Amino acid sequence: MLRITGGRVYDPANGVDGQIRDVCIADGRIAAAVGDGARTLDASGMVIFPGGVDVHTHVAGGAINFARAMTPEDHRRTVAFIRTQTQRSGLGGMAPTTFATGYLYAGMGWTTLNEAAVPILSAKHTHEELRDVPIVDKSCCVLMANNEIVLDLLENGELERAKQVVAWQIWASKAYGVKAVNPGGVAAWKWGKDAKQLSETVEGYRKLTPGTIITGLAQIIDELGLPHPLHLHCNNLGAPGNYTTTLESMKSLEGHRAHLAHLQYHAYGGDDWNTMRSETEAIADYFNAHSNLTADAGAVLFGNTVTITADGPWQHLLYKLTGRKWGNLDVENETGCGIVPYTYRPSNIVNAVQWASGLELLLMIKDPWRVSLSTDHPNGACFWRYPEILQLLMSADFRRDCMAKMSEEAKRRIRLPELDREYSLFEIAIITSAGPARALGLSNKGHLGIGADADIAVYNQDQDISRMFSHPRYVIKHGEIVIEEGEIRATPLGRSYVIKPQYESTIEEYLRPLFEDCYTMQFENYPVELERVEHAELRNCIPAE
Amino acid sequence: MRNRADLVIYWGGNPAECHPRHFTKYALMPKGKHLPRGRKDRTMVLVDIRETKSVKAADIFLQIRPGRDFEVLTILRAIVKGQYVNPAMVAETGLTIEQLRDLVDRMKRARFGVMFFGMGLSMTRGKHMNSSAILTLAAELNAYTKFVAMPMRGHGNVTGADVIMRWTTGYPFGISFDRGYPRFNPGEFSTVDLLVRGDTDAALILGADPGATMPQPAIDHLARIPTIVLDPKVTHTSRLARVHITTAVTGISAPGTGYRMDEVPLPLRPALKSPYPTDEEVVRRIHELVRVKPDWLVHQPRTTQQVF
Amino acid sequence: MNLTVVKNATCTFCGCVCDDIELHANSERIVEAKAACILGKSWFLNHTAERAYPSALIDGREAELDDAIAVAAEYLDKAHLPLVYGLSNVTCEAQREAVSLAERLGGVVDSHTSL
Amino acid sequence: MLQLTLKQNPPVPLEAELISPDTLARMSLDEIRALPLQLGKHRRRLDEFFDISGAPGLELKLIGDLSRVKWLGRGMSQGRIEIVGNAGMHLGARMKGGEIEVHGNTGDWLGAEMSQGTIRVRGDAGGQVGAAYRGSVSGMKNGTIIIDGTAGLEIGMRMRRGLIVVGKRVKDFAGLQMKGGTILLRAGSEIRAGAWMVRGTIISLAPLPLLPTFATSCSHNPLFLRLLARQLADWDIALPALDDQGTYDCYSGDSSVPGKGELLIWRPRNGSTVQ
Repeated sequence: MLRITGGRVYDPANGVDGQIRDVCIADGRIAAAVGDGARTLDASGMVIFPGGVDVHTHVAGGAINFARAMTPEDHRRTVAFIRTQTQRSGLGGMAPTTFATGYLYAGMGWTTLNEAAVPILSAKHTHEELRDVPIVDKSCCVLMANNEIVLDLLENGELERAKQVVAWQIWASKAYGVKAVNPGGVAAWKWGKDAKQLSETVEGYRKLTPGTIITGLAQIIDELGLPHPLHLHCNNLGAPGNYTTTLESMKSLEGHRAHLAHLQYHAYGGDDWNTMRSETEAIADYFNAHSNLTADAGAVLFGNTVTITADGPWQHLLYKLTGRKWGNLDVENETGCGIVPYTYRPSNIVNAVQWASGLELLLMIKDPWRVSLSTDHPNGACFWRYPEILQLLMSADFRRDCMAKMSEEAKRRIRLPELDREYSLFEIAIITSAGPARALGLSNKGHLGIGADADIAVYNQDQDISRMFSHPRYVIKHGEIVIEEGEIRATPLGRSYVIKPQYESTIEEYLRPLFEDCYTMQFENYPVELERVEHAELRNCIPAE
Repeated sequence: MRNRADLVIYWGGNPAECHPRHFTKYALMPKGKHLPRGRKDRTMVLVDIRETKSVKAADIFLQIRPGRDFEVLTILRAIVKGQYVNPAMVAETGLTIEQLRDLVDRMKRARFGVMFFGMGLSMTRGKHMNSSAILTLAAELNAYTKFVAMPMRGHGNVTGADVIMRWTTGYPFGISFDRGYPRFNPGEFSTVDLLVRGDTDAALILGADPGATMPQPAIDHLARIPTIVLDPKVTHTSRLARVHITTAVTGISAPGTGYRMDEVPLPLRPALKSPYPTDEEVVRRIHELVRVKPDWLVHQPRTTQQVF
Repeated sequence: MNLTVVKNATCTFCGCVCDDIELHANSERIVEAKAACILGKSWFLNHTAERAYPSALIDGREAELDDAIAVAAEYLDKAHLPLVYGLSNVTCEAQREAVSLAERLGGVVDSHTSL
Repeated sequence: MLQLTLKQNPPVPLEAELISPDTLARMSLDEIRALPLQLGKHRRRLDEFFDISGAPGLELKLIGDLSRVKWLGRGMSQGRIEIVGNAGMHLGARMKGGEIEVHGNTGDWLGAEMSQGTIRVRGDAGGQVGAAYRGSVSGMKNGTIIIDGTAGLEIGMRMRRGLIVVGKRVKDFAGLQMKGGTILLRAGSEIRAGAWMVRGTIISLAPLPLLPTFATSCSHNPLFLRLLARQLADWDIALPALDDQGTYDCYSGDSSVPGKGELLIWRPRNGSTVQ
């Protein structure tokens, strides 16, 4: 039992905006009151947030694990976590080890994360890794938009059967949601092609287009009633002029819920790299008017990172542009995953536009509930740099200081200089916690109402926003103090959220031969056993009538 | 690749004898969705230093002189980019420039090419640079078509070891924890080097029999220091060890998970009950005994700037 | 005598790790490994559930398992730089334990990959 | 001058990155005695392994067979280390200045990723001299490494600037993926010298097996060699650079990258030799 007194509480879901009040914790949850015997933390001069929730990150799975092996030089540069009696060792950096991932997230007050891209064959592997990510709670999205079985069904208009297949695959992979990456494009990349336009037929199909895949999947997910809507990484990522593709994608989603991942990468105008500019205003305008959509920013920060994505075509382009090392992972799998170490530089106009676009979206999307903080870790920047973005959002002056280093040409391509909006702490609590929790459909997360999970971050009130959010005074996970005065106090195992959508068992007989043919493994050997998922917690679907 | 690979290259490996079902189940024979005629829709190239049983399965066999893999791969990289190659020196590899140009043409024309490389490449002179050469070639071919390269792992679950070390430590093998956090330096912390230099003073060996395979100076050092072996059999290494513990056989009498060489994990379903404990259980029990001994790391800070 | 039948069994002999093997076993040995290749067959059929070897050896003499584990822990704990090596023909679960032990020991962990 | 004499050969390698002029010059003798060294996982005091004499300062003399002592002079920026005996791996790695002289042999990664300073080895060196560590973009960025004896694999791997001179024949992959700087092989090398080099110069005074991806360009005595010869004369190392002694056959490559590195192979006139 624990009582936190004297702190300013920011709990947007319950309309609490910086009022000083006690937060009580019993049995891992927020309670109305606790007895006198409870330990009391004096949080005077501090602010209290619900623990951060990351709706889109890549921290476990074949791709990030490949990136780890590709960046030994980066591991050497970072501060190392030393083993203790209770804590495993780890290395941070661009692709942190699993243990370090848990320490680093908790170390800045984040307590829940969503691994956004799990190739179906990697599901078992991903869960094995997630078991070794301590402290935080986890969920993951399984990739479906280039799944050959699903695509064949969509091609033939067999939506009902596709729904059954999707439901089976979600449960078999012990996923929480469905991710669509470059729908049809990754399938085409297996032929060295891409799918850039929504209405273009996907290479290898007669009539299937990215548009049909998006609408089909969004409809399936709504019908299954998944708590998290279709998690969409739009086609044509990162390419100049791609904002039209993004607008088309958003239009094709009318009438359905959807979450648009790393929207920044999909908001570019221009015809080529020389004329590339920000088109965030067009994106934000449409987005503001359509409440069926949520998004995460996919913001970019200047500096080193390693880019990994299931979007093979984009990765190969990046490799050609940069000439740096490149790894392309490919199994019997619908992911042509690429990995390229990359440095974003303010002197580079393209990078400057990317940097500005992420911030512009966060500032121009009016409803903070519908846009979450993300960097598409590690693609735009590493997650442990989130505090720097919060500082940029909260201070227009700081943004101007940063822009001073950029060329005039770069400034002509962006809208950021005109934007004066500054985030309040209340709004920060929305985009870092309350909003993403709501987008994920995790009703016990992202707020401090009675009965919510006691996942709490307590920060010093500090003028230096970046410092403030980098060094929480206390982080509480499920009622347990895990970080205190910058030290890791405990490393409990987190929980994993899993969905079991309904499907007819007859679908297994349909799937078996297709599955065995596609994936060269036995159907029975595929499903991830529930007991292999650390502290699995089943969440309900509410199927549409 | 089962469904798409129309050009399959095996380099320095003998799948017919070492991975008998690789041809039939995975890469060569199966009819794929986009290769309806199976084997007929694929071209298979075998590159090796001698004629093995795999040659029969190949459309094209390129026999190169021993120890010239790196040169051949480097020449291929140059030809791919239309760069200069000294024709007189090409002959020293055992191949002609025409053969190599033809190979590059086929690579570029392929819709989906795959190169599997075996220990004949990765364990011969040049070692990691040979692997690096074939991976780089594959990456560069992606400028023309879809191409991948993949090692043909020899033993059961070596891929699992690789994958697990990567996520727990950030590095794939050869990791030292002596400073309380993982450090990686092949050549320094790799087993043969450590043993040959005599730089380690105790060894726990499981799932391997170095006493049968390593160079003699390495084996001599294992015999000098306290060596502990976990194995289902009494092995060569067990005979020179201080301690041998018999364990259940992976996948036959010990359950768990194993990784396929393409990093896909599969469940192991044992058919027998072993009278012996599993490796997992023995290692855990050793760990429990070590855990209660005084910790060598008590006075360290929790995080540190790295030495290296 | 009834045979146990295990379907979709996985063979870990070579790196292919085929998972479509059907094993037929009595209480002591596997008598059939359907779908396995020649290498896989000999791998499966050559192992038995019998006590073919002593539980443990210490300095070449038969010993109790508990004693061998205790001696092993003692040697490894005392060493300045112990080595944990191999990890090929063991399960992932054993590999995870081995990495964790190496970390506890402050030693080196390495696999066949480094050869 | 501070003198450290090794008392006993450590049972496993001893990591001694703190033994460098930068650290020791600021310390009292008592502090130096207590300096932590890493013996495997165990932390030990310096005086367990070394006898100490003399006074702390920027000059340091190490005596004994230190072939198991790693990371001596790591990152040093000033002063001088003289080693009478052998030295272990990573000697002078990442050094930023100062001088190291070894009257004996050294282990691998001598002067790896160094950025300034001078290392002279009277005996043999191991592999990866002046090289990049695994994954690093560049090896030595500047400075000089002179080895009188042999050296191992991958010397100068990914080096960007600076000079490496090796007296006797080196092993494979000299100048692997080199990006700049100069390697002088006074007795040639085994195979694959200059593999995947991007830029930079490898000079060999003995015949060298070439990769097929190097093209003959010309035969001449480039002017910069005279400057290099003058510089090397300070070290009592002769470099032929005059037409009456012979000429250099020049090759460019590695075309697989494609790179613009150069390989210069000395062809003496009428059997004139260089010692």
